[in-house]
Amino acid sequence: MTMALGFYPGCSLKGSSREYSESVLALAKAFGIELTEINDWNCCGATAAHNLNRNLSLALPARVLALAEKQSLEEVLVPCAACYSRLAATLHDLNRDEAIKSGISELIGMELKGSVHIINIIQFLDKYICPLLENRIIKPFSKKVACYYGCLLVRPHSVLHFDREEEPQSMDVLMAKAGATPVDWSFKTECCGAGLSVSRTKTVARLSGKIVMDATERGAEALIVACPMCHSNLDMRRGDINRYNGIKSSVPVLYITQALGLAVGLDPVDLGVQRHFVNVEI
Amino acid sequence: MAEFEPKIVAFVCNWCTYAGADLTGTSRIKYASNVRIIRFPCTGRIDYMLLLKAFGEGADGIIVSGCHPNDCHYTSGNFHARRRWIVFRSLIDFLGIDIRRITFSWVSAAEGAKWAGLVNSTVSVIRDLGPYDDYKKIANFIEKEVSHG
Amino acid sequence: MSAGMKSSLKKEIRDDLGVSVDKCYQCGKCSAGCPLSEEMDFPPSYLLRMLQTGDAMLQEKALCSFSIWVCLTCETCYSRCPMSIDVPAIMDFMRQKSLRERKTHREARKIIAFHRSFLKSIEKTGRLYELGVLADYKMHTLQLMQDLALAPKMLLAGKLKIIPELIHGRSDLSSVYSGTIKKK
Amino acid sequence: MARIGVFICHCGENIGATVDCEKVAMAASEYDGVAYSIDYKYMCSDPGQNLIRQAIKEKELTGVVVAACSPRMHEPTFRRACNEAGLNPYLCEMANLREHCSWVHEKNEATTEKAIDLVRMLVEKVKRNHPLSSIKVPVTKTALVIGGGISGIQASLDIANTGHKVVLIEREPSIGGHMSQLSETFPTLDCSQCILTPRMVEVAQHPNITLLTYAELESIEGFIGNFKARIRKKAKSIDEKLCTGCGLCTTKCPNKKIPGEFNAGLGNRTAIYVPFPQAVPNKPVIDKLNCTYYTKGKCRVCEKVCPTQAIRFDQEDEIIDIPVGAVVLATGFAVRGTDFFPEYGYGKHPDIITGLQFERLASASGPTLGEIRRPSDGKIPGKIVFVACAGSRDPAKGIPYCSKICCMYTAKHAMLYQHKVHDGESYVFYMDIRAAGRNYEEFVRRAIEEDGVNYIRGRVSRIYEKQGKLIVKGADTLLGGMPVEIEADMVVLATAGIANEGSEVLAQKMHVSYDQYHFFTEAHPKLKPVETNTAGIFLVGACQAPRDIPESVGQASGAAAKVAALFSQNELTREPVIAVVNRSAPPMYSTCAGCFMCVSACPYQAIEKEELTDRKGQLIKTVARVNPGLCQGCGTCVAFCRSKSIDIQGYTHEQMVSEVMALLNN
Repeated sequence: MTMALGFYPGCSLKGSSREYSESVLALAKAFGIELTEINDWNCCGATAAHNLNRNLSLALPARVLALAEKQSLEEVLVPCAACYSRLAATLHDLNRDEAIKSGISELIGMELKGSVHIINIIQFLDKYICPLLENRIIKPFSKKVACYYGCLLVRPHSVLHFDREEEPQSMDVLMAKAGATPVDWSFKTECCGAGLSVSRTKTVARLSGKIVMDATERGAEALIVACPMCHSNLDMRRGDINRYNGIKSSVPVLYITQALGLAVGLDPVDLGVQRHFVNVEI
Repeated sequence: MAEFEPKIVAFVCNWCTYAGADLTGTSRIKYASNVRIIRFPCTGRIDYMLLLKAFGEGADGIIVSGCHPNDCHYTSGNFHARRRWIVFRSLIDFLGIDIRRITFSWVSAAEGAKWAGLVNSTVSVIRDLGPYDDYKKIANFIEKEVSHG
Repeated sequence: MSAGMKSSLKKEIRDDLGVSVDKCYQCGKCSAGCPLSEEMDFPPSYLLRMLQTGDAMLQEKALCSFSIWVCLTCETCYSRCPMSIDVPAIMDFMRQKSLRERKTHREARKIIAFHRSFLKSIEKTGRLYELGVLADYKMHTLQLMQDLALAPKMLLAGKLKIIPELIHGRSDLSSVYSGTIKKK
Repeated sequence: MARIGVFICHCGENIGATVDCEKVAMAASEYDGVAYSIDYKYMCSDPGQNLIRQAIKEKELTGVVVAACSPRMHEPTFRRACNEAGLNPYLCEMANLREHCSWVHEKNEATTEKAIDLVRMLVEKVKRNHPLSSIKVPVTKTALVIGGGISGIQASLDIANTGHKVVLIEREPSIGGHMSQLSETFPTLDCSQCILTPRMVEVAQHPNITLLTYAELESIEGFIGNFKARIRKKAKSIDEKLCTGCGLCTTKCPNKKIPGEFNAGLGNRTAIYVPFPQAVPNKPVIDKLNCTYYTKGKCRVCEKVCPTQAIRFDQEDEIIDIPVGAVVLATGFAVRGTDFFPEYGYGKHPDIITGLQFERLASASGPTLGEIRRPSDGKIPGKIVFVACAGSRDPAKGIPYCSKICCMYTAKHAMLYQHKVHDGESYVFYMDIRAAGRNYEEFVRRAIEEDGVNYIRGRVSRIYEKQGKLIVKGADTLLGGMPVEIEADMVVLATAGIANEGSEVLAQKMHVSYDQYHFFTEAHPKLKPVETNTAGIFLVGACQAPRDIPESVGQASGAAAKVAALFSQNELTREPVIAVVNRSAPPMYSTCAGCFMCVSACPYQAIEKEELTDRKGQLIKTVARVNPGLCQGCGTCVAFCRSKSIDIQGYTHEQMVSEVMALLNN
């Protein structure tokens, strides 16, 4: 059985985090789920847009939503937690106020109903993969893992209505199903430094440093993430992090889709595991 | 032409809604003056034939209001009223009386503002529905032609 | 402190965002939980207090602060605020106003330059062209040496694209830009 | 022919400024049967009342309508005035021109028209009023006190000392309540149990007090002076007469690992247990849910060791009915658990505890015998963080109110800790210090100045565990919101005081209103602090809102005075607003057909069956009769009666129909 589901990869998944995209697509393919990419999608505007201009921060995601509506996509998977947060927040704002909706609709020159349902990667896995997962595990991911949710997957609850804001559980549950042992740790939702990666590298080293430190101290053998920004900070900035912490930590950082992909026996190369800075031993 | 001013009769219980309407007064919340309150000890006391009587005498709309469920001064009078209202509503609906003309509500002694809102919304609903002559005509007809025949 | 000139910022925030800064009772939970508060010149609760006073001088200080630029919108403050005050929305508002009124903090220039390079890239191509953003950013901030070590590694890992992806609806975007960020 | 007098009150400007009172009086004078009509500045004043009294005499009035404020305000006043002039008070009615008219409408023609309508309605009603006389009902001079904490204990003792009987029921096996769990009390630091236990013993020994522990209220019916309380005495599984309280059973019970309620979960108890050594009564109960015999069918160790054969496994709950004249609700409060706080770890860290748990740690009778030791490993904590306003003043968590007692007990906790652990460090995160009370502020200052407690003004954002330490992330708002991170060994959350679970169910049983947080509400926030909306039921202590011991005790004595005043009368006078089933001369006797729908409708079981017989004693029919002592006058039976044989005095069918007709046929 194949099901059609909208797919918004977002810019990171096309560039610096292409392994995330590769693993999402590989996993979907393995489970017979068809992902329909939104035609001609644009960037959601990310932090830059909502920092500098509110209307722009609504208009960019709104164009994506309008394109999805045009393609009659009812449900759209947004694997990047940052894009997910922007699209969900925009949807929330548009549907809260008709005046905003019509204003933005005019701005982008497209019809806008606000009817698309946005799901994040965990919701996607829960809904489409999890029910079939048990029988498909051939290489249990038997490692101690620290599931790192970051900020944008769970906050603010009043907009996203997903999991809980403090000590969320959904990723831990999924990873346990894949054969991993989730560790109970304290930095599941602490900020990694996000968009300051380039402009304030030291800040990122400090914030991500605490995360890597706690995971390492608790004996985690892998950090599991669902956000390209978190991944790049924890993985690509590992050199800065280790310098800040004064301890060399080599805990690898995997996207949850990579970890699940490995557990169901997909080829590590198809999952893009080789692209990480911190080496993943399989 | 002057705007139609409906006549609204409110059948309320002494303990909650009457006191609630008193609170509307002490709070000086203004509302439409179309309503006339008739005080009953309890909504359980209200014989719904009185509602028909009121329509027969020319009322355009009716409010029935008492204590919230579980707050009845007499334990269960409001439950009886509610049960009776459910039956009565379907009966008069069947008879062709517009049930929008009767508003059934709970207003507690602490809900002064709710009472004002209830009256205002009822008045605007009835104002849109227009004067209610049909029932009065039938009642008069029955009175004259059938009773005295 | 004598009561100085009053400013309307508080009202603007209420009208624009529906967020009342007067709800804040200065418990400090936002400042306590903020991952960036130690890098801020005024932690979030302090910033809210400045807005609360309605004092024009303090509000000017708030608009010129570094805090508003270092905020990462991680939403921790909002999620734990006992009064449910949308602090991140206030931060967005302050940033945009600060930018419009050219009151941005000196040290925030790098952050703003990065955001600008980012948006410029999207305007041109529709999607983020990471190499382009980095190049543009470095041009504007003269941070030529920073992250030089990362780029070859990224290229090797296939993480950096040499050629940008272009979307068809670029003209749509340019009208969006002229209707928003470039609007005078 | 009716001769009705109509008296229109201006109520100063209150009515007069909006309603044309003169015009209303003029209009009223035109009505059929109105013999006298006048308006006056203040009807309720002495000259105003005189006006009525004189008119009744001079104009030989047969009924009076006073159009003034709400009858809920001044009906008794004007009825008394009528009575003084020789007119039956129930021939006086009030039209509500103030609350229902002048205060809620604009000054215009329509408002005056409405006033005229209201007066006409009441004139038509009063024409059909009958002289009634008030009903006397006896008073049962026994009070029921529900809840055996300090409030209930104080109320019981005070009532009992006025010479009246008290039945005190407590759902736990012992009285004592939260106060018995406390270590020392602020601001004097005297030992809580030392001052409480003598009172508990006094309750047990008082000749006027019947103490029923392990008992709960099932239901209550009746009215002031005449309630009937149904009480469930839960099976204690022991024969209290035989049990000597030797305690052998509790030492031998093999099931020893049940978290004890008295120690707030920090210590264990057995399945057969006495909650604490000073319990009153000092006799055990078997906790059926945890007893091996009840759950698995074997054990019976307690039965074997009991020297007086007092164990009764077959004992069942007992239901008893008690007639009482007044009820005092003293059911107290509960505290939020640590699991209520996501940002503080959902209660999963054993060393993050509630204030109540800290009381048990600090108490000499507690699980650590008064030594401050952390629950996880029993070590003495070198650094404790106290967090005030944990859950209180937090609208996002659904508790916007201040729990009132936390500021004081937190200062006390920090102080006790400093006294017990001299080199310990204590930190209090607070938002405001609310120390309004005699010697309260001084007490807090002492904690800061003399005992060196570090007060930090700010709220804690998060607490997490890191290598055996609890990392407390707070801020110092007095330093502009500067982040403060403390590595603590233990954290005490001053969690919000909340209503007891199920308090709303009790409130509904009692017909007592409750607020959105399920605390019971008093009849008037200022002038009737211990009364409820239901006459004869009183409130004391923390079931109303979180409060401290002195306040609870003061209220308890206040409520006791109210109960004593009620019991000082032998009879209560009641309004004659009751239902009656009609009776007529033979051969009909009554139009009642004997369907007895009214019996099922009546919430008070006030309707009885009566056999009507002819002169020879032959049964004619069985009809309904209303017991005037039981009827409360709700009138539900009236609406049920198919033959219109039952009617309610003061709100008769005739009166209500005439009101409707008067209103619409002008």
